[in-house]
Amino acid sequence: MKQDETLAEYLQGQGISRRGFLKFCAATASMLALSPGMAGAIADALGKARRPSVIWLSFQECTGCTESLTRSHNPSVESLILNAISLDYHHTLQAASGDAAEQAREQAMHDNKGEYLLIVDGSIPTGAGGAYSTIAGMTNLQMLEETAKDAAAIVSVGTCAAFGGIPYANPNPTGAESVMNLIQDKPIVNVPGCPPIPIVITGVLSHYLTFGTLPELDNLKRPLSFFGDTIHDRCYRRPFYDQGKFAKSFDDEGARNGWCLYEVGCKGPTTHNACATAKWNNGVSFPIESGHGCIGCSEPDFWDAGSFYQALSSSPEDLSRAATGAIIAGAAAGAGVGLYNKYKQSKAKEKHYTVTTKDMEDS
Amino acid sequence: MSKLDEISVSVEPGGSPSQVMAILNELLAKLTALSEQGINDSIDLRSLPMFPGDYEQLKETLGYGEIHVSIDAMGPTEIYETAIPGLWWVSHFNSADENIAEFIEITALPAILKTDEQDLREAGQQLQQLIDRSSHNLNS
Amino acid sequence: MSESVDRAVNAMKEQIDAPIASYFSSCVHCGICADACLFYTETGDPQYTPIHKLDLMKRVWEREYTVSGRVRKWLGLNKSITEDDLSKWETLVYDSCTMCGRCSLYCPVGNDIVYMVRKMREAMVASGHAPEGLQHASKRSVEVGSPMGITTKTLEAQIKHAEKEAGMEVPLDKEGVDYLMLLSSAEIAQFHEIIPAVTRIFHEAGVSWTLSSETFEGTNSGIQIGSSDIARELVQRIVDGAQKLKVKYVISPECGHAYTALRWEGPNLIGKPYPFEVVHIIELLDQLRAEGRLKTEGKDDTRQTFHDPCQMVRRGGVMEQPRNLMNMVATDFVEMTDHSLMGWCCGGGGGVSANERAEPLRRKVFSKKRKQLEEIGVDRIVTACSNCRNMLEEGLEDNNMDEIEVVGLSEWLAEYLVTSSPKAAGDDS
Amino acid sequence: MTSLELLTWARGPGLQAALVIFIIGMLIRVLEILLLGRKTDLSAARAGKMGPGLRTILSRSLPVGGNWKQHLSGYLWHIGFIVVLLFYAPHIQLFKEGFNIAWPALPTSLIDIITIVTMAALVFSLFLRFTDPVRRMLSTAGDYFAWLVTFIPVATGYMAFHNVGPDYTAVLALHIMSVNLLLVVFPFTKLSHAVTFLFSRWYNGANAGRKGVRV
Repeated sequence: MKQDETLAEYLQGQGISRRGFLKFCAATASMLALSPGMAGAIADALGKARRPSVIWLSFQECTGCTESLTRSHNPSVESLILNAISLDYHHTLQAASGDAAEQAREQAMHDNKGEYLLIVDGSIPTGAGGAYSTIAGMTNLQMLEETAKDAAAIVSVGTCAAFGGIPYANPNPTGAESVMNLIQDKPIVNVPGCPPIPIVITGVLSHYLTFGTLPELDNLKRPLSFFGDTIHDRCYRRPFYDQGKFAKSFDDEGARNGWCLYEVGCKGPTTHNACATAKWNNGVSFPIESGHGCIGCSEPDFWDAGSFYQALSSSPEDLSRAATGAIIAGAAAGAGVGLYNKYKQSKAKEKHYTVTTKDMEDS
Repeated sequence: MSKLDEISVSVEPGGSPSQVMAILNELLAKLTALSEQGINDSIDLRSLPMFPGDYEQLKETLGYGEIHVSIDAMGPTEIYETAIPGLWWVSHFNSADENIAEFIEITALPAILKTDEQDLREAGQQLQQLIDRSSHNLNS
Repeated sequence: MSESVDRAVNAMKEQIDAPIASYFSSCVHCGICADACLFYTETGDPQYTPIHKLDLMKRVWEREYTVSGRVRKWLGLNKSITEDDLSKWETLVYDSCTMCGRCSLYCPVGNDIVYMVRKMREAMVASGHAPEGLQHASKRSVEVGSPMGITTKTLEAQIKHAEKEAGMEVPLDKEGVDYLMLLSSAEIAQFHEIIPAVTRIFHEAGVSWTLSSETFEGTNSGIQIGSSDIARELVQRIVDGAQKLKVKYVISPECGHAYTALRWEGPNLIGKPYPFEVVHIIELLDQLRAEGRLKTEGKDDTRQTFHDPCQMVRRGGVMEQPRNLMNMVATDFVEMTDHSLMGWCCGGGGGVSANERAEPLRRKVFSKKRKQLEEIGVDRIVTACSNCRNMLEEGLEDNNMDEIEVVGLSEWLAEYLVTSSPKAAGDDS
Repeated sequence: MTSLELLTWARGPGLQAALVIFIIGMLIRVLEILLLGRKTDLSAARAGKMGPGLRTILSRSLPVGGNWKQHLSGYLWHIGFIVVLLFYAPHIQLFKEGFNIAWPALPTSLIDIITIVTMAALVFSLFLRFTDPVRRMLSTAGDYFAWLVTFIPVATGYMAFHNVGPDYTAVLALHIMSVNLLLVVFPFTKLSHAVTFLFSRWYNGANAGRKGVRV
């Protein structure tokens, strides 16, 4: 695909008909959670859209995000979107290696100064001068800063890039940081999830391609169209929660009846993501539908938010032990305070003022 | 996907909660808007939190009408008019037969079925080329 | 801090014990106690809410005996009580509380509010904030032997009168008898019919008893003014008198607070159990009835009710006995709507009747009793406390209801006493 | 701090700390009362203390006097608060996982209604505090504070359940934080009556009982 082609031209070049294009736009609207009526507007916009240069940097990560994205079969909408961009640098996917790879990155930065899109997956280690992770002799932080400088916008893909994720989890040995904690002067979109839903990644790219802007974001810089609702809000098991029907364990009658998984630790109520509607594995199901509670992977600090199997209303701390300690401490403190009170009372009795008739007025 | 499809999952109707009634009522409202004000509309079936079984029940309830169309563009698309005129069930698949989008369109005719104006403008040219080629072949 | 405030605070610190701390800790300011108090119900003035009368003591408790209060004190949120506070609360604690104990029944968290008022008065009297009337009464009690200034001479005159009336000797200063009978000064001064009445009853029942020329006063001004020091001295006199006469029982007269003072507070004041038992005259009469030793004949047909003296009934536990006795002599005995445990005070208990300053308020709140009586419409009120009796007579007169007769229960029983021997038989000793 | 971080803190270290303060505070409150002691009553008792004392602990749960409006609001919110606290499934889950004790829950729809009744009764009790002359005179800043720290957990719990507000996580965090606040201030305010009323009723009942009076 040539750099100055529009997306429509590219698709036509691929032998895709007008009907195919309309169908693509309808699917894109569905993916973006836009009203189906928007398909026409998308078609118009894509007719004019230029393909952007994209640089993808991977730092402290597991490649799960890339895996998630490339799981989609060809030619899915997602892959079409990926083809529509010019992916100029991506460790895992690019053919070039070594100096050639780094040159490709520098070339893309130079050619598309101020216009390229930067995608980051993985968190950035800042401890020990960044020595925990280096690429081509550069620390991750240096590479991020250098590449971000002339980027049009940054998309943090995955919970690690968006919020620090697992590397950031207590005790965070590498001093891992999220992109948005390090880069303040660029528009940033967070696409959290461990991994993120593939169509959410491509949805953001489509939006950028279609409208040339970043989608509307929430206070954690997540696209509202995907992260506006909680899993709980959109969960098909929600009515069971409302009725108070809960699975108590993973093998009880409630679990077999498909009741709400709140009590076995589902984090759906506090997790903003599109799993319940977008689903996984090409729409087969999502964790709750498969009988496991949401673990809240797309939220900041999900790894430190207590056990995945503990109800949201309960405490991750050992309350019994704390209570036992408090009883001992309280008994000692109470005895001290109480005995002091008794001492004060006996002192007052020693100071007793004896009332006699001398205190009484004569009639 | 085809392998997953082969796993028979029985969905027991009745007793469990359902979104079908809510969807039917929404369709009714949109049908009224179409007949009275001529507003075309659609429902994105993938954006609805449906219970297992809802999808099948909805499909069964709406039934099948007279028209069934197959489109082959960037993978198959299946469209049929339900037993209710004006309600079209539209399923888009990619070339690997994976469902990529599914709508119920409330319209007299789904837009994708109509010939595109741009294509129409190019159609005469295409036919002319066809004629030229044919006559060339006949002449030679 | 002035010396009097200092004394008040120290007295409160002495008095605050586990129950009081628990009561203050439990109070949620619900105000339900207001509805139990006739000073509130009859005036509608919120300052008479019982628990409010203890506000100063609560502040001292918080400052001195709670962690939270010490923090509040340190933050300047709990200020020390002042002389002005004491003056203001003096009227609340003395003039608008008869210590009837009704509020202690209403409190949802179970606070015994009157228990606290009694202790609060210790601080008031120690700091010189007791009403004049009660000071005079206390002084006379200690120095003369009776709050009304009654002397042995007066008693002897009344005994003579009684002997004539009863037609028999009234035992005086008899050693080794079973019972020492005490009297209230109001009985000696006004309601002296009690002396021939009990003389006759005891004679018929074969009770061995005596009056004492030294120890005749049953009332205890120390309890009313709220000074344990004064009260102790007065209780000690009775104990000494009883021991001197070697009696087995001391009879508390028809008086409310005398019973509380002698029966329930006395041993705690002198710091040891008595070598004798204390019975209320009504308690004893009912016991004689139960044993068949008290016999009456004939009954009165007028409509009559029994007014419960708070200290004898609610605070003293002599509740069924007067009812048993009433039924011996009345055919038309009716109860007031709130009676027994729930009875309403005459308005003059807890030293209020001895406190001239409180008189207008006291007369005002008699309206509660008036309404109760109007509701049942009686010809006669029987009671067992000479102070109640005085208050009832005064209140009925104020309200032009003096056609209702007020009598003491013992006298009323004596009217119907079965007499086995002619009146002249005065040689039973 | 994100709302999830706040929630994690509130239900974790926050709740733990609040619980510790609550327990230590209540033990101090109880012992600072009980260790003041009381003199042995030397007067001859007419009856035992145990029976009447225990009886009063129970019997004072029924109204004796006062006005029906106050009793109505008082009973409704106290019962409602306790039922919602102890019989809402997620709450039981907290006890189960925190202390390994559990019991059956009430249906959520019923809890929902009880919560509304509880809030209405609490608002009415505040209204009485404002309008009734006795309660207005008695009320201190501490009373209004105690009302507030009691009302907020109920209100935020209701909001969290019904997804009122922009962010469920934030509302839930607020709910748990308000419970933590309630626990922390509990021993140091009049809220401690929830435990000390047992002593008060006992003392009153036992004291009257030994005189032969059932109060």
